[in-house]
Amino acid sequence: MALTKEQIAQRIARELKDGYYVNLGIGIPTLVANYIPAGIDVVLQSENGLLGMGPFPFEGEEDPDLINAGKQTITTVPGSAFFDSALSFGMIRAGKVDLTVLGAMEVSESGDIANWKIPGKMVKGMGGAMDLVASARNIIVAMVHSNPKGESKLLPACTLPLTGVKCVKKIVSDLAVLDVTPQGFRLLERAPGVSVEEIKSKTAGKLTVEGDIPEMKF
Amino acid sequence: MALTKEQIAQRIARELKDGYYVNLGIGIPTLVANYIPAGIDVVLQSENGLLGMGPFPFEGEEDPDLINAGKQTITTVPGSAFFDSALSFGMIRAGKVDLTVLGAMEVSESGDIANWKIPGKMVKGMGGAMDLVASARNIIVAMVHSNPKGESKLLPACTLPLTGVKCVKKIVSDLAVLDVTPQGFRLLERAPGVSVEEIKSKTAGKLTVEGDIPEMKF
Amino acid sequence: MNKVVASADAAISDIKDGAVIMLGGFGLCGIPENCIAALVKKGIKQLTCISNNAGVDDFGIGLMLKQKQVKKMIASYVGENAEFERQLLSGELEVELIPQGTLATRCMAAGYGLPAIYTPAGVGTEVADGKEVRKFNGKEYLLEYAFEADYAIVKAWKGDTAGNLIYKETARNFNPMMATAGKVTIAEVEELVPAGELDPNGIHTPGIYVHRIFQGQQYEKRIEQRTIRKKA
Amino acid sequence: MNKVVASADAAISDIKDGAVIMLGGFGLCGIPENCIAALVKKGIKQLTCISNNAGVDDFGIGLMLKQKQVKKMIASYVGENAEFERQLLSGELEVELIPQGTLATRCMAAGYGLPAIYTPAGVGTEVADGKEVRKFNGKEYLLEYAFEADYAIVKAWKGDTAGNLIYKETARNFNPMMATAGKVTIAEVEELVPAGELDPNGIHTPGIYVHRIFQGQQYEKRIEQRTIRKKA
Repeated sequence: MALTKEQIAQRIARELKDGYYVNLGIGIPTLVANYIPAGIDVVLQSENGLLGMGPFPFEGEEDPDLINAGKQTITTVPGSAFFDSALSFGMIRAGKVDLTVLGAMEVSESGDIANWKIPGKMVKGMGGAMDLVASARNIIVAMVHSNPKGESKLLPACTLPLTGVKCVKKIVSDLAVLDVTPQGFRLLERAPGVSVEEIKSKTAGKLTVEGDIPEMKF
Repeated sequence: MALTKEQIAQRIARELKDGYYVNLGIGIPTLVANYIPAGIDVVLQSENGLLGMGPFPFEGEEDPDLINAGKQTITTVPGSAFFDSALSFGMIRAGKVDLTVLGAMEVSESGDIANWKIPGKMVKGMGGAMDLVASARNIIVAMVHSNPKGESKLLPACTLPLTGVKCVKKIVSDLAVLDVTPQGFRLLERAPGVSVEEIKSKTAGKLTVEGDIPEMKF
Repeated sequence: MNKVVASADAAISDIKDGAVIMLGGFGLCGIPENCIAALVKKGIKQLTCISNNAGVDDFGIGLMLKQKQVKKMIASYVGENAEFERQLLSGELEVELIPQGTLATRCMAAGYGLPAIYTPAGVGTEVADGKEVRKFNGKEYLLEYAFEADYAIVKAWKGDTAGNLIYKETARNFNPMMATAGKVTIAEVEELVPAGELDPNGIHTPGIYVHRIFQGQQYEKRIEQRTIRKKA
Repeated sequence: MNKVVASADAAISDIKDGAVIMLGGFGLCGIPENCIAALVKKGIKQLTCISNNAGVDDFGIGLMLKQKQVKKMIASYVGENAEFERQLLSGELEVELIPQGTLATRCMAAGYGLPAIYTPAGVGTEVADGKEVRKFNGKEYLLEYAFEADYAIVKAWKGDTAGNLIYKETARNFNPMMATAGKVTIAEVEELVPAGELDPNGIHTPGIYVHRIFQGQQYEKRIEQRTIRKKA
């Protein structure tokens, strides 16, 4: 069975390492914060100017001056620091953020990503996505493997306008965990009950499958 | 009679306008702070990271964490702000400092300045001088007109390694006040008892003298 | 050095049709509410607005859009605004989208007197169209120019009569860089104090960058996405 | 995220001969006294030191010069040091002089992930030799590259266990930019507190830039030019 959004987030959370500074994008990536493994100390960066993002506030404790990049009310944890948007993207650009998790509409077998614009639809803008993908040392993409029409979103080349080139390192989709290698996608894990054949059939880009592919456990 | 150092500073102080942010270099320029005219509100910038520099501290009140660019103990005035060296030179480079006063070994008739290096002598470095002269909107140089051998320091072209090119706007020497114009030096005022002839003879660069040249009063 | 003006109206009184204006804030957080209200009241038109976002239909820059005061919007993200979308699709409004970090850094560059910066954001995308690409240490960067504005309008938490500013939490966002990038910088603050009352160590924007300052009459501080968790 | 190390010795324990080290401070103000003492004790050699100044004969980087630990000094001003002058004239010491603002901005560029900057400082002087000159808006600028160091060693007033730093007065100077420019950044502080005790609004260097932190055992804070005025 395909992973739920929560499970995608849960699986990505296993990639976190103690001491990581992490930027979580809007949507599924935000959910990753709910699954940080015990004993792992990570600091969440919000690109609107905060290191040390905490959970949502309790009702009545919302602070309009304290939001995340999704404009949601949040809290801080002890040891947090506020700064301006230039320094925020400065630390991202300088590679100080260890891991960036974000969503995608398409990823290519060479690691290109498209997630900001669909021709013919109202374009809302790239926000900080282009800065993040161009600078992050390590990018994991959270996405669904196919669009509602059943067409693969893991492609030989992106069809949508790009957000960044050759930057995605790993993908956690609803069907699989894949690395992006110089030889294209490489299958690492499959969702419970999802066969290698199904993943192969739903991956349009070049896919390498070597040896036994373990099933994710939740 | 040639002006004293104090008188050079006093004359420069008359160039200050209400609301000016001013950077005063080491030496004679520092003395300008003692002669700020009544009713004129200026803010002194120290390029090591302070806006709102005050006078020297009273004995026993020296604070080792509070110094000026000459490494002298100082104080602050109400409304002061501390910042780092990058922002300090940032505001200088962005033209936010209205007036910079500094010393010079030589100035050329086109406004070049040399004040950091004498070939054959130990070179201590340019400090912030090159940044200041390259960026300041308005530079006044405080200097003596001739060297101890009697040779002019206001030259057709500098002989010493340059600090900056075409940047000096005005000179207050021990003998005269001069503007630097596209046509070279222009005499504006002479020191009490100093004749136009003497200034002419001691100015090696091109000098324009038009009309009556008033004598400075102190 | 007293930079205090009487009101938002006084602060913006000389802004004319066609001006280029920077407005601080991220979403509705840290926006200069009082100046926006004054700009709407004044009714000047053909403005170019540089701001990370364009507000919502009935708040923030959305209020200026509704009055058709904005000719061009320069931003990184412009969702959450139906009137914006209508004007854009009808061709009434021109929009330039810029990566958020590039926008922030271009404003900062102006305040630091740096004429241009090199950033990797947008390399290989349509953002790079027509721009100089240059390789440093094997990585490609785009040349992006410093951003200056006729007026930068920012909102701070506390300010003093000398123009020194302190921002609160994530309401800081774009305000400090924009404050440095205005030919004229206007700051509205929640609390205005006499020079000397703010800690000089804690100033975010030194007064040298601020030309006019006033205490805003009131702040709605609307929340865009009210997210909460349940008490256990 | 606990970044606390036990001592200056522990903080610098892995620095080896030939390392490139940035040291914060302006003159003797805001210098990392405890780390300098530890470097002198450790006796590593052939160091390249990037610091605005080179200390005086018996304090600051002067202590490292006396032990002949420094191969190359990169600074903006190196007066006030007779031993420095002796080593320079004898050819034992290599020196690169950089305009102060350029030095500060090159460190900042590293921390902001900007590979290079354009500055007008030094145009038309020997500092421009061999450098790219480029005109923007009719004014000439030099291309100067970002400055990174193997280790950046900075001194702050207060710090917390997460590595957040606050500097005091003009002891801030080069410390914040250098803190962002180290592959490994070591901070010594006068007062180390648990994470959560510093005001998150008032942090000068966010902890993400700091790898190791400790409270210095003592601070001499020598004054270079004691200037005073008489009480009336």
